Amino acid sequence: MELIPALYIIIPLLGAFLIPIIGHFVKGFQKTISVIITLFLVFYSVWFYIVGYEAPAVTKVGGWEAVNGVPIAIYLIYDGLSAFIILTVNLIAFLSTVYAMGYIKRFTAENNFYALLCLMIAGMNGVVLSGDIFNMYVFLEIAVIASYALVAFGTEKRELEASFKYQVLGGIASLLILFAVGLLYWQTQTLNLADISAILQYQDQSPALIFTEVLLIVGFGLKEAMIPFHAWLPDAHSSAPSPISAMLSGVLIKAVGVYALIRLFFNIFTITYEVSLLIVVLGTLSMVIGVLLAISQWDLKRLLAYHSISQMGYVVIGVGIGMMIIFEDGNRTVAALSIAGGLFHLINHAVFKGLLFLDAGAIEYMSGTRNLKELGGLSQKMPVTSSTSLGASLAISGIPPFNGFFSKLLIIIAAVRAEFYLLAALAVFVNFVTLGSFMKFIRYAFFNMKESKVSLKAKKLPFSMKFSMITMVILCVLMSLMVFPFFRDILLNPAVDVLINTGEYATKIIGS
Amino acid sequence: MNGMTQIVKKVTQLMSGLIFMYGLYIITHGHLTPGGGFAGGAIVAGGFILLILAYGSKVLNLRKEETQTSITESVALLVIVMLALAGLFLGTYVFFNNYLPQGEIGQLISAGVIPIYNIFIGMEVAAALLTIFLGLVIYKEEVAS
Amino acid sequence: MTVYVMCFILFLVGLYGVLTRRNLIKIVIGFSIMEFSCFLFLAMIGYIENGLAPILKEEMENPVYVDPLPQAMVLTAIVIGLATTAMLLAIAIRIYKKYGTFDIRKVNELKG
Amino acid sequence: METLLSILIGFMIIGALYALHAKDLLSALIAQGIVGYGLVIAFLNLRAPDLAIVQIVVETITLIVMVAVVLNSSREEVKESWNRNKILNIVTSLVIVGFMAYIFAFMIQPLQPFGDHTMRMSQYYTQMGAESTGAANLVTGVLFDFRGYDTLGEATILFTAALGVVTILRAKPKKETES
Repeated sequence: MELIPALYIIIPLLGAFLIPIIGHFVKGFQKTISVIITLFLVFYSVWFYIVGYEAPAVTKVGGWEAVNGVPIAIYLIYDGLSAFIILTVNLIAFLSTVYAMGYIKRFTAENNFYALLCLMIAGMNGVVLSGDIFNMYVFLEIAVIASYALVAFGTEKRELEASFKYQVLGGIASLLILFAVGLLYWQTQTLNLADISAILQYQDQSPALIFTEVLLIVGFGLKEAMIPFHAWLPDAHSSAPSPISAMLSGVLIKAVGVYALIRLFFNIFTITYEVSLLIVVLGTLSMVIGVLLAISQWDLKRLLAYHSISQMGYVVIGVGIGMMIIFEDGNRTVAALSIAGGLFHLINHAVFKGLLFLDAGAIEYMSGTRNLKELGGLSQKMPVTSSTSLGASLAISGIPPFNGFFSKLLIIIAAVRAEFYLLAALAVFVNFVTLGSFMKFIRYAFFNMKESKVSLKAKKLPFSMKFSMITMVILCVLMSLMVFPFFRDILLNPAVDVLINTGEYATKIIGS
Repeated sequence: MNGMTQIVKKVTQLMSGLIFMYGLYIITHGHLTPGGGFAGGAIVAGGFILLILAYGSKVLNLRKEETQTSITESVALLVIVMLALAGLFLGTYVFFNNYLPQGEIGQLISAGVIPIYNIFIGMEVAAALLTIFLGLVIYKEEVAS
Repeated sequence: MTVYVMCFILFLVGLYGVLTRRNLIKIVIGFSIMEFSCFLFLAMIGYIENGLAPILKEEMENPVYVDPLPQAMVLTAIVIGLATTAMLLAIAIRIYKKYGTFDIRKVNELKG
Repeated sequence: METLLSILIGFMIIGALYALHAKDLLSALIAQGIVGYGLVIAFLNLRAPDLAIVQIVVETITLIVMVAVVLNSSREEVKESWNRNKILNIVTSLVIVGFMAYIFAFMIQPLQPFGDHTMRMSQYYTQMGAESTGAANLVTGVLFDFRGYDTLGEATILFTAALGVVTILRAKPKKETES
């Protein structure tokens, strides 16, 4: 059966539209339908890898064939890179939905929560699949507007303020992207990504193109909270309900931010020295400053949010080094290694950062507070959460058996072989600072026996929360297998090949 | 929420019929004259908002109205997605396919599936704007006072 | 060319409004001004000198139509702008209820 | 045509500046209306009747909602005194706007001037639009048939916004915690 990528968007949309209707009459319907949808999407994205992958599956929405070479319909492209990002998105979405079943009982309007969650998943899948730049903007807006409402779900003072600031900065980013889409249409008279890349390959770097690229870097950088534009992330991610901050930190900044940057600057625009240098510099800045800001934090979720910025710096560096090497057409194995390291760290960060936010939610669910000073001695009272957060902290600070170590190792090796010694040294330094910061978290939250004055609010952690936390910590260990060649060829290499041979994106899609 | 003076009520009574008529005209003739689902839906929503502002009503049936509008909104969107997917079931494996006969251009029943899309998009836009407005009004009545 | 530059100046005025104004409603106004300039920019790109509005009429011999694609994009963007403005206003009211003021300097309980 | 448009945009810029500096919020909203309805006139001049209708209706509804919000809260603007650093930051913002406008003007020189836009993707929309979609209004043809998927995303955005507004404005956010 020809693989229909449109199902990734239609199924969550149908779920989101059904929930307000049926959820109004049948209690508990919204939980089951969301879990079923996200579970189906996980199997569907894994099924893609089982069936094997030869050429990008191009769906021309509406059945409009290209008229003498010029594509006129919206294309849905399902190639190696989109499959990889969709696997990350749907995996974390499923685990967060299962976690949310227990966590969201305390809030009213559960119907709206699950409908908005399904819409966010549909928006992210839409962005990753779309081969049309305006369509990418529309689905980016769906994902982002749903996340604005979800950040302010608890309507407390802090959440409203965080959501307002997040909305203003996110809105500015969206308008910059819309302006850049207008400029691109002005220069190339077409919206199809493959068509744009075919046109831009023959044009040289006109000042208008550089201006558009700068606008796009600023717009998607704001979405991805790189250093100069990170102001909204700590507020938004710390005041959102925990399954939502796990989704925001885990996948939204990746599917909407990093994926768009990677797709545009590898496959569409011709890589230039200034752009790749800018991306590597921004990545290093985010990595270093993110972790330095995180040390002084005592609120648990703010600490995790700042660490998201610095870990995203690793991903951006991995990809930036690959871009730099491709520009100087150095040896491609090092470029492939660094991009593989970047993408591997992307999925690793999605898993262990999602798990850390879920642990923070469990701690808050039981003890009612997030301030590390007030916590202490939780290891006996909350055995599951303490073990999972210990595992996740080891994973994020790159300790061997866990996945964080291997992806950071790949990035550092690639940096060394590409003669970026300063970057490698900084990466190692930031890794140890992260380790110190998370040891502080473990010590204060779980092993601070003597003055543990925290009184447990709830009696027992709901099973659904424990289930997703345990599955995620198992994933943290299992995913370190992706370093070995067998797993890499299946999962990582299709995505890396899409990025390495930049010119083939247009020929594969326009040609087909 | 208390309504406005008698004059405003009478004027609204006369005008809202025209507004709905104009909105429906814009929706149904979307594929012939400028306008379409979005503009017509917004005009119809404007008509409803005018009525709510002029006549006002108790919070209870405002809330009942809000659930009705959000349900019509979801129903309209479901029908649109089903229309889009109908192409798949007709064996053409094409998503968003215009499978109905086109007819000739200037006529009212002409552009295949487009008028049907227009009508349901108009319904959806009207219901969405109304839900937003009712959300604000209920908030003003209930929480702020 | 001056039209495009003035449209970009309108965009910068909106950006100035969003970044410097301290009243939440002024920020929402600055926001919609930025959106209007984006719509105008997109609509101006598709304009063709003495072209016709993209409505087919029979008695034209070989008509030159204005580009319909940017108009479809602007129509979608207008409704997106409406959606974002509605969300911003909903949050602004709630913040006014909780903080008692629209002044953003007083609305900063989050620290660090 | 271009001079008419630039005069119109000039008025919109003045309206926008007044809207941002008005003392009373209601007059700020009215000034924002200048910009919105100026846009409607611009759309009519740019041969875009569809956009003019949608913009006029959406602008009216936004104005109604904004006035409802302002009347429900406070009308007076935050007090700002004309001290020295206020003039300073006005000068700096003028310099920045001038510099960015110069970069933009320099950047768009090689691009196609206003008015003679060559079509690549949409030339087929105009040529084969009529017989393949059957819609006399090409914009509706593009919106609902060639790019119907965008319109589905569009309707979902309005659905998300309606859900979001209802979620944010609900009266009782949390159930009474039982423990």
